[in-house]
Amino acid sequence: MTALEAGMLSQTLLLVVAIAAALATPLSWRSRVSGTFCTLLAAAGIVTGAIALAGGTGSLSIPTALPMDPLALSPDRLGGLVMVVVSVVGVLASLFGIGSARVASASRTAWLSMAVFLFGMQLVPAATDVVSFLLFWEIMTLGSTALLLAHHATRGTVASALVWYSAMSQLSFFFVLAGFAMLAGLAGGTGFADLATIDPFTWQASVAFLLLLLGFGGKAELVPLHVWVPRVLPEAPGHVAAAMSGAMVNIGVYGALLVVVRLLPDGPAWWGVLIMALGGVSALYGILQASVASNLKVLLAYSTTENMGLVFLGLGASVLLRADNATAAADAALVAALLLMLSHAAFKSTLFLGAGAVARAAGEMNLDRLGGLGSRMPWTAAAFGAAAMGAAALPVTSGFVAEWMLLQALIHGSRVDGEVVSVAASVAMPLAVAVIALTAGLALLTFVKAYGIAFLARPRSQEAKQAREVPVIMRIPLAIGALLVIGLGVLPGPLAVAIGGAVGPEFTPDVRTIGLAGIDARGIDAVLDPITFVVLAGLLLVPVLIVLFLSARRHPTRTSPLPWAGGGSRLRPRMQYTATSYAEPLVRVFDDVLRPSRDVEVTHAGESRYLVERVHVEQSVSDVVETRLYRPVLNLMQRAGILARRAQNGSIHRYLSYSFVALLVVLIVVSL
Amino acid sequence: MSFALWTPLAIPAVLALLSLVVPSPALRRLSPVASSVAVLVSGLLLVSAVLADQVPTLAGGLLRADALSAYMLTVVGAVGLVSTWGGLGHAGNVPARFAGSYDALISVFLAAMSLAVIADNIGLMWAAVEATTIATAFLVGHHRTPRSLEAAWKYVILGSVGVAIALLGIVLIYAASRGTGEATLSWLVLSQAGLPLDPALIRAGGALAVLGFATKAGLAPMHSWLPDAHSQAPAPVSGLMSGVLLAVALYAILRIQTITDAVIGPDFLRIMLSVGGLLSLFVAAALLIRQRDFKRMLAYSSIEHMGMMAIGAAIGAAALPAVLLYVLGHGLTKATLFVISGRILEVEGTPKIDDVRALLVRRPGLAVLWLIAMAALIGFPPFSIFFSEVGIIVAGYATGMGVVVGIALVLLLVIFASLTRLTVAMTIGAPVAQTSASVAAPAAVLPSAAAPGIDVTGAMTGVVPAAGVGASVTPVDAEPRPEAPIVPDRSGHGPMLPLILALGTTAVVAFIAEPVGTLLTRAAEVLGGIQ
Amino acid sequence: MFTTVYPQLIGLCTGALLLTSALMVWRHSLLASIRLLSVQGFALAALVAVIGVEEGELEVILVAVLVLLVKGMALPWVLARETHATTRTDEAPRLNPTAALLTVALLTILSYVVASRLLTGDTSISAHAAPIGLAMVLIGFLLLVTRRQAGSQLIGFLVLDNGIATVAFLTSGGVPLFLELGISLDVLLVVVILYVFAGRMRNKFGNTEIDQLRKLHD
Amino acid sequence: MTGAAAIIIALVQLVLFVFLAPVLIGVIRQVRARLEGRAGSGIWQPWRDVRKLLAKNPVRAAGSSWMLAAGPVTLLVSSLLLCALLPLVGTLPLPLIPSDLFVIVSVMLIGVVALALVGLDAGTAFGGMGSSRHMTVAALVEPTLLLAVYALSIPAGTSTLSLIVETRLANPAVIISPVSLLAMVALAIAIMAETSRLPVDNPSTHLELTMLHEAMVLEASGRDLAWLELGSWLKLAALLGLLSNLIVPWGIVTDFSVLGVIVGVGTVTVKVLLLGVVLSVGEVFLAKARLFRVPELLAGSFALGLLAVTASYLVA
Repeated sequence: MTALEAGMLSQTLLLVVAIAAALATPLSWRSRVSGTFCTLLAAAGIVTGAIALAGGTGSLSIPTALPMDPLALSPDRLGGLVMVVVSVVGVLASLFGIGSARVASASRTAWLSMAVFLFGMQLVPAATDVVSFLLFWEIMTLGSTALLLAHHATRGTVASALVWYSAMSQLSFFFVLAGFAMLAGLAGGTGFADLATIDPFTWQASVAFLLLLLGFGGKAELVPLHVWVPRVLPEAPGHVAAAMSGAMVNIGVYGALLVVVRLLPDGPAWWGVLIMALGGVSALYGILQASVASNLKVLLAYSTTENMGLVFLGLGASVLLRADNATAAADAALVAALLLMLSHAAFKSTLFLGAGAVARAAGEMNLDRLGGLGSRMPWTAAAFGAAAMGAAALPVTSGFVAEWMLLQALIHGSRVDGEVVSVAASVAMPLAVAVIALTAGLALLTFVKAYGIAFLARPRSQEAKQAREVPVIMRIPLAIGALLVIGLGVLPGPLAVAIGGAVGPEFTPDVRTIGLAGIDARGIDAVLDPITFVVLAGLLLVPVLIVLFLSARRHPTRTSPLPWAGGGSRLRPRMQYTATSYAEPLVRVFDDVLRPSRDVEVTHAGESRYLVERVHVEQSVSDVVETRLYRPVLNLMQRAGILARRAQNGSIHRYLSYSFVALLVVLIVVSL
Repeated sequence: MSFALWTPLAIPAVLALLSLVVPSPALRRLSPVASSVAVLVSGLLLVSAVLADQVPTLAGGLLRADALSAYMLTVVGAVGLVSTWGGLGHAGNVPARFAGSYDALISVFLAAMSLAVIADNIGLMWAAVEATTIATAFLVGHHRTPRSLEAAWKYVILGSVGVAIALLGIVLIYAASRGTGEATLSWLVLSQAGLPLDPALIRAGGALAVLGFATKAGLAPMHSWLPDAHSQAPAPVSGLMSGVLLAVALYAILRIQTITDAVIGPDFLRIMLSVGGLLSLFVAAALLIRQRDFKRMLAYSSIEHMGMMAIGAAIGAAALPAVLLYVLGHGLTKATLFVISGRILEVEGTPKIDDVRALLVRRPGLAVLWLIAMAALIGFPPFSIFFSEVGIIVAGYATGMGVVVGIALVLLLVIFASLTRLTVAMTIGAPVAQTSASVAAPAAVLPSAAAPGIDVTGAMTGVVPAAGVGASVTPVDAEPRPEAPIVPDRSGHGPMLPLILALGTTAVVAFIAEPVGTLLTRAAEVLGGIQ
Repeated sequence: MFTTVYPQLIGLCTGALLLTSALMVWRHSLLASIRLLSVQGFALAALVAVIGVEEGELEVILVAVLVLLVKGMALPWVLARETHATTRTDEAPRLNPTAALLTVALLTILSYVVASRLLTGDTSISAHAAPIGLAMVLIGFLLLVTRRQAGSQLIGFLVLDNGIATVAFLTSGGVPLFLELGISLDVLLVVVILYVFAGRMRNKFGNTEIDQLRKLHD
Repeated sequence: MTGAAAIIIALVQLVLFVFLAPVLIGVIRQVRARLEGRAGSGIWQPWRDVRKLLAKNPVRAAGSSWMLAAGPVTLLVSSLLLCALLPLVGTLPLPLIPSDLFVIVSVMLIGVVALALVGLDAGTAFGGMGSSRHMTVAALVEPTLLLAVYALSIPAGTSTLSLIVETRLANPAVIISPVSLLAMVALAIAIMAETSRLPVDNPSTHLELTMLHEAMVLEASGRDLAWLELGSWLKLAALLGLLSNLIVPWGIVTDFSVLGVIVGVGTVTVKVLLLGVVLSVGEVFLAKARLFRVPELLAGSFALGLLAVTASYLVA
């Protein structure tokens, strides 16, 4: 038995143990015991993935009663990489869960399904054939669906979230199933090795590609299949949301990678354009919705759509450039997409864990009622801040490195040796840069808002005022997450090299480390060593600090009980800007896209038309995709459902006529 | 091993007679379970014989157990065991006067289904299928309410008319077999390739027989009896009907398909079964969207699954093992669900989804299993329906039936979403404060329902509105107790072991390559599947 | 000698079968329909007997006796008892007689078309008469679809069944005896069950109108 | 060798701009005062302000956090980084730290974020308002900025600013190409918005309807305010320096020599101050745009940038 096989077996065993632990332990101990086993399960995933990433081999076959091609688990390097990523998030989420899961979210079901969820996610990248891929994919879906049950008894919105989530998951699953089944039909076998022999330039391959893209895009929360995200993630406990938004989306990305890297690596250029369009629209739409969201979890959820959109943008650029023979840029774009995925996993799970900590401490996810948590929960604030910087792609975070790499690939991609590679590329690349830039700008606003409103200023509610820092066991994953965000941002070199190795042999990016651990993308002539910026900034800080200390010694800071506020009246906390008001200018700018509904109600004082007693303003931004695309379909279905009842109206004569007509039709057909 | 061919017929028959004659409640109640065990054990014995490359025959070849028959017999036994054992609590509420006949009829029903799958003669099989109609007619009408009477009437009329059409088809096949010199109805003879059968007659006969058996299999547009009968029959009977009766009819279709395919090629029945399958999916989808009754919901889900199996049959050889595995998985899951639905109906006193809320909080004992079984039903792994569906769809694309399978997937999605919505509506959420009459009514019925041997079954289905009105004036409601803490009811309201066993079996069966895989392969080979 | 009369006899019997079926569609009175059903049973038995004599098989003649007893006597008797017991309610079918008879004609034509395609290889006399059986099946079905009384539906079912039996005897000289026994038993049991249900219906509702069975729907 | 030279040039840039930035502001204000018929406070007044602020006790509200202290420092450091990295006096790149377009923009954004957080931290209505408007503008400016420089980078084939400037020096025809002109206009508008100048923001108003920058620094006092002001001035000076070097690249140091550095210092000082005068004169004739008209302006410049980029592909 090889190490890889042992790793996968140990995951299976740990799943069984974790399930047993979840079922057997009493409530008072459950979170600690089950959380530990879930952590171990995820840790086993890290080890297994690392072995695979390092080139370990081994295969585990799953017995099946149906006579089909053998189901085998054997992660390649790319699979290993993804396995490591989801497992790291799994470890963070499980650790956090040990501390945070109480009452409902510590139920048997919750911990049991957490283990199932992690297990499914960790083994999807190990699948080497269609059926086992779908098997673990659905195990993952089942686990995550059951996790949503946690607060069903206290929150009325869980039910609709569950329905949306299951339906959309199943939609994704059916897309993937149909796509893979088509490919398997073409290839004459269900093994990925068989599928890789297909010629991508047939219409069947293109249809299958479209189906797979939609399926995986749905899991990666891309527009227009993202509608479940803002409903579901707010209902999930923090650690579950972290696992879903930080890890599960990566499985969607992995699926897309599997298609464009492993199975159909040399697809037509329009595939790339399509992926880029899907990604670009998702990125813009996601960040726009995130920027106007007031619920912290909804904000983070939409931001996931944005980040995944960027990942797909990179992926699409890679496909397009490869089709145009701009290989070096294509490789770099792929590396960038993977870097983005990794960095997103790090910062988004930290952000969701931070949101979970806030929810626990303040019992509130509405930014309009938070505030001043920075001084009350310094650890959480620091970790959340670091992760928010990552999400806003500011320097010395992983997010920055990834976006830098993507932009470099894009601007170097449209030309090879000074020649324009293709019209498609020369239009798509600038547009992509514009999309990324706009996205980055809005992301900046979004996360300034998220951090600034929640952690700075004065508390806007009593709950926020009474918030206390979370226990140590919850701070540990937060700290690890934040360190990952910063660490990957400062020392990204080895990771980029590992990614470069993982996408081979189809893609062969020439990425090396430079300096301490910087990135040197030879193919596109781009160099970044973030550590030097840290050093430089440190050097520049020295004189400033010297002046500061000199000044501070002579002129110490005074503290006033209230802000000056332009010399106005005594400001109460609720006079502060809220998240809603913070986003107001932006809502006005993007009025046509967001289509907010405003309701202004003026109560006049007495008879006067000019004296106003109070003004009530209500503004809500709904998801345009949902209201314009899904609602009509759902309404139509509801109406069809009511109409269909007439077919089954209880009259036996009608039923007999059905049979009679069927009999006549059959008689006529057989005599034709 | 041939004795195992008569045990599934004789033991239930004897038990049926005993339960009618001997006035012992214990024997009476346990007799269906014993019958199921007899069928199951016989099935397993036959399976072991088949795996040892034997083909037991009896009565001059009239009864014959090849791999397919042995497998189907096992499924009948297993699903029967789950339904009858799980339904033990339910049977306790049967009016004493009819109790004997109820249990006897279940035994007869099991024997008839056993006969249908082990008969090596189309005519005998037809008679056995018709016998199931006769046996279940009174079972459907068992509650003796106007509604159950209505369901029974529709069931008998539609069912026997359908089966009569099948008979017409069989007659034509018999006529066609005169070309072989000796007219015969033996499966074994007729499925041989290269027989000089009249293609026109075989075509018409096959089509009519399939159409007829499609009635019993619940395929649209012949499905109309199914929701009514399933929703009105006592839960164990519904479980048996949905779990195996439909499958037995499908078995007949598969056998006939083998005969016709050998003569006129697969295309004709492929189109017919595809149309039937898609129509079934469509009907199920359309009527599940706004379904209001949870037993009818299960019934339409049966139509859906039969539709998928029909599509699998249409795809042919490549999908047959998946279809056969589907039969087992669906049978066990659906029997479990019907048994639980019977218990929910019993304790909640209403079949309306709108009136059954927050089960997971109020009655976790029932809701947890219900949710797991629903997950199995809508095709989540590790339950075997997942593998069957994937197998059918992959085989469909490989056979060039991508369009059919694609449409099926769209309809399956609608069905999935509807089933999820309805299940969630029943189980998830916080219970309404105990001030509304709808919640109080079942509470008022509950004590008497729990007491064994008292006739409340009729009252439950027929007089629920009255009970609701009555409850609304009881002191419970007069006293506003909005903050009364809800004590979760963790009781399973009946034997839990059979349900757990059934779900456990469906969860693991797909992963057992030996002997299940071999058996499925052999059974598919019987139908001209994998060579 | 018999061989010359044989085609005429077959024609006579099948003609009687078709005629009775058509008359049943025409007549609304339940009692009349039962009498016609009885006549049809006799005609069917005669048909079987003719075929039995022609083929010289005792088994088939036994079947003829069985048919006579069950379809010609027992079932009509049961039905008649049922009908006498109730107040006489004449049928108000869902299709007016003219349209119904027109439909019967169309169905008969359809049967001829279908049968002509099916029995291409068979030129025997009996095969020529086979469309009658098919037409009876369809007419029986039509009765089921259009009649509102429980009793009338039962009759429709029996006509359908007679049609199948006719097809069976005309195309292949009937099915094996033990099967015929089984099939007859099954049909008998179905009729008995329906009879019992009709009784229950009358207990619950006071009549046997099928239209009131519309409580179960979506 | 080049490394040492680059470090020296970076140091020179830093020292020069720390002194130059307040003077630039002084010049701008003085020119404006004169044009408006006022006497003005002289070009050294900003320097005096900074010194005064450093010698005062900062006052912070009780609820405010460390951000009020750290934010201004961060802004200052980010502006200093800009001064060190941009090709102002010379185009020699620091080893391992190319003055990459994306890096520069990101460094600038750190300052933007720090300022916005300072505005929020005070917990006042004004601070939040300024922060919100500031970030909205920043979000819309960033794409323009990136696209404009991207357009400029295409002829050079690299996103490194120093190389872009060198290309323009070597091949002046590029400067007046239509693509370049489009890009320069877009860049200019973006820089005006980024540095809170008219017509996006009025640096000399405290009227609540129009304030952006001033609203955020309202709660800052003492050295906090000094850092904020100095940081903002530095950013303006550095960006004007970049703009001027892109328009008129001559005089910039490409090969290290002492004389070259002195010439470079001289030319860049002149160029920045001249541009400051132009800016100031322009501002006299401009009115502040209504806040909700600002996005239109930025959208326009974004369109120009995009046009420039696509044109450079399709024309070239």
